Amino acid sequence: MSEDQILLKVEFGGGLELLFSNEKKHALTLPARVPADNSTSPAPSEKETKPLDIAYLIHWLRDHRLKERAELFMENDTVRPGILVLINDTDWELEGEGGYEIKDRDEIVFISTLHGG
Amino acid sequence: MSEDQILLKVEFGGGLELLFSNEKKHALTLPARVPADNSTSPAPSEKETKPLDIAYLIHWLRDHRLKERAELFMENDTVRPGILVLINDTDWELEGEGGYEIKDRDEIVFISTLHGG
Amino acid sequence: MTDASLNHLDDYSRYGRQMILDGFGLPGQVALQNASVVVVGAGGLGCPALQYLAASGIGRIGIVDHDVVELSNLQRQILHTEERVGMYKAESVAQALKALNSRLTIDAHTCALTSSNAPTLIAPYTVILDCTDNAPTRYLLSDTAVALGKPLVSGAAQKFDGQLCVYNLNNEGPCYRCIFPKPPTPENAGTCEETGILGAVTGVIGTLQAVEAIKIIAGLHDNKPSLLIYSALSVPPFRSIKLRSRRATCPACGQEGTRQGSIQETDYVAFCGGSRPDWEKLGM
Amino acid sequence: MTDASLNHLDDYSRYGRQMILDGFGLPGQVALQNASVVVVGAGGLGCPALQYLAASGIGRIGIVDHDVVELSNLQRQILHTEERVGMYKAESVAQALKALNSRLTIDAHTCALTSSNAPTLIAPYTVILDCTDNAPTRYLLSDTAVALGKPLVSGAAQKFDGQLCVYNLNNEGPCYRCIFPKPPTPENAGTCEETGILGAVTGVIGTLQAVEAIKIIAGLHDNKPSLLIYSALSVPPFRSIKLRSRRATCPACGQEGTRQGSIQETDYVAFCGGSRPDWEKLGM
Ligand SMILES: [Zn+2]
Ligand SMILES: [Zn+2]
Repeated sequence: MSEDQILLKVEFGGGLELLFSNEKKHALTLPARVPADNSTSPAPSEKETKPLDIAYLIHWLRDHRLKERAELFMENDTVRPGILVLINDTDWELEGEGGYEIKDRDEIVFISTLHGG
Repeated sequence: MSEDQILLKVEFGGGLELLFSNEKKHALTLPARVPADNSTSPAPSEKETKPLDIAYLIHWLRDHRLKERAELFMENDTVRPGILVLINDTDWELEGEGGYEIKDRDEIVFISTLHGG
Repeated sequence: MTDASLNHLDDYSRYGRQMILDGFGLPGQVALQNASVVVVGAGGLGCPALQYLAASGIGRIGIVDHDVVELSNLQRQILHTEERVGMYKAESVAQALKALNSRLTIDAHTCALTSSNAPTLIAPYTVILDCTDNAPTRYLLSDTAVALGKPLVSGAAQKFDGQLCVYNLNNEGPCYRCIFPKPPTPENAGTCEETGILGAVTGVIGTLQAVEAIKIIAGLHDNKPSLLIYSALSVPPFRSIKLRSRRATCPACGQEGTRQGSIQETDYVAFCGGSRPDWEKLGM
Repeated sequence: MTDASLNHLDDYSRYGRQMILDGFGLPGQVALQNASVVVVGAGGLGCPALQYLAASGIGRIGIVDHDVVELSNLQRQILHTEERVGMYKAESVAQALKALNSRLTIDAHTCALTSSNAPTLIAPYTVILDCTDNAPTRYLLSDTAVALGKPLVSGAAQKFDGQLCVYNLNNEGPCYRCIFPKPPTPENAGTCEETGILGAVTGVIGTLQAVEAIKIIAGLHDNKPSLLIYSALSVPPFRSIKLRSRRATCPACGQEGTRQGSIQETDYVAFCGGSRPDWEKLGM
């Protein structure tokens, strides 16, 4: 893996996978530095950048992996209510939420809370 | 951790913990090179050595952690029948069994097969 | 009869298999005997949970469910029978539990849980099990658990997936609102009817809910907040998640001064047919 | 009636909740209807497994258990009742399952599984569930599964711990002897009676056995050999282990030429009261 790329695993659960081609597990390679404004189209070189973080990942997944109904995944620039983000099996709130800087081989899980019984 | 020491986690399950002070989880620090004959008393420096492996660990656990009835843990220089050894959540047979060389932060689990129902 | 003994001589042999367990023993069994659990929902999760709670020797069990048994329930709601189709689920389940353990005290409530009756219905019990099938009741139960200071063992299941979490554990752990501050819109909260469910998946989660309740009552719980995720078709099928502590700003369990916002009436009023309980007026 | 439909019209609504599942559908339900499962042991593991198998719509279930219901069983063997204490477990369970699903065909065998009757008792079924409580029968069942070419869904539980594994999956996966080549001495193989068991722990494992059987029958299993370890008091409570493939040298499932040694008569003869089945003579 080159130094300016980060390899990560993304997993969807609780029904969210339906929005992502019905695939639960995704292996991704993303740049280590990304546009600070979370825009995911090829960045002009003068744009301000930041390290790859969860906030960017959320935008990237919406723009490049989501197959339908973006409102079921995102709301107000973050994941919609009822979705829990897990960073290496830990609640993202303990890791800095959207600002968590993704490290090589991190495993990020998005699960939707279930209500059925 | 110094280079000649290896830090590992050992866990016992399925009732085996009863032989080890009823503690399921043990954090150990062992030398990276150990006597080739699996003797665990302080080694005279002229002894032949090998990298720390599972075979040595089994002997070391018997000599230094086992509290009672060694025959319930070892038989014929290895674990007794009915005990499964897991190296980082993989059956030890896939990893070379007793000859597997332990790496820093490996997690080794010894579980006894259960028969109850 | 003191607190330190079982009420009936043959209980010692009946529960002997668990009384010889390390760390459980007679004190664990006496704790179960003196404990009470309320299970909200006598469906896919409630049936297995109730059955193992009743078998374990818990003294008193409350059941809250206003539905009646339908044929399509029997694929997973294993305490009901074909003969009892049409009967209130709470009563059908009470009948099954009585046959398994005649000494169990059972309170069968055939009313819906609403924001007006929740406090009084739930107050008499030590531990609450959330075995419901909809988001509004989940928020109502969590708010009730916080207000009454009781642990809430929450299970959920859909399709091949399940989730298990204990909220408000020891009055220190996070509540449902700490983890999911904002309820999803009704469109995003499917029920079994719409989304399908493999019956045995509810069995796995419901049985695990019984395990958690028994651990809490017997003092065997480690009190660390975690979420268990189950996916019957995934490898590995189970994943344990370390959860945040309470949010100081949580409108339900946050402390006065740091708490932000209020529990919105609309969270469950539209579904549950009542307004938010007036906890102060009820003296809680 | 063709293979591609359900036998009764109301089965479509009865099993609708699982038939709308992705990857399950009508073909999955028809596969269950046409499948048969034999559950050996109607105790702590057998009860929950049987109950979810029966609820799911499996066509035929065999039960093998020669014990009678005792009061001390009711702490975990949740298909029996106080009234049925003294009845054969296989018959008590049959009664419970019939009430849940009257269309189920049930074969209740009240004899012990021995090396002489195992091949004929087990042969008629698609999937075998090992819900027994002793090592010799576990070896006998594994050898029988290999000889008959059937998957063996094996559960075990003791104290707060449980284990789950599918052996001989697809006639490619390892058998019990591949993992545990040599039986433990009888002294090292405790039973529930001696070591204690938390009832709901058998419930978790038994229900997971039903899930595995249903996955195999509906074609949803990934066919990779793994062992699930459960420990109710540990964090995390579940651990999945990647298992070896078949041992070429396994005396039970190894291929002719590489196979080493033979299944020792003494493995189960002393306990099961019979000698090793003569597979060749039986034409298997
Ligand atoms: Zn809260
Ligand atoms: Zn084999």
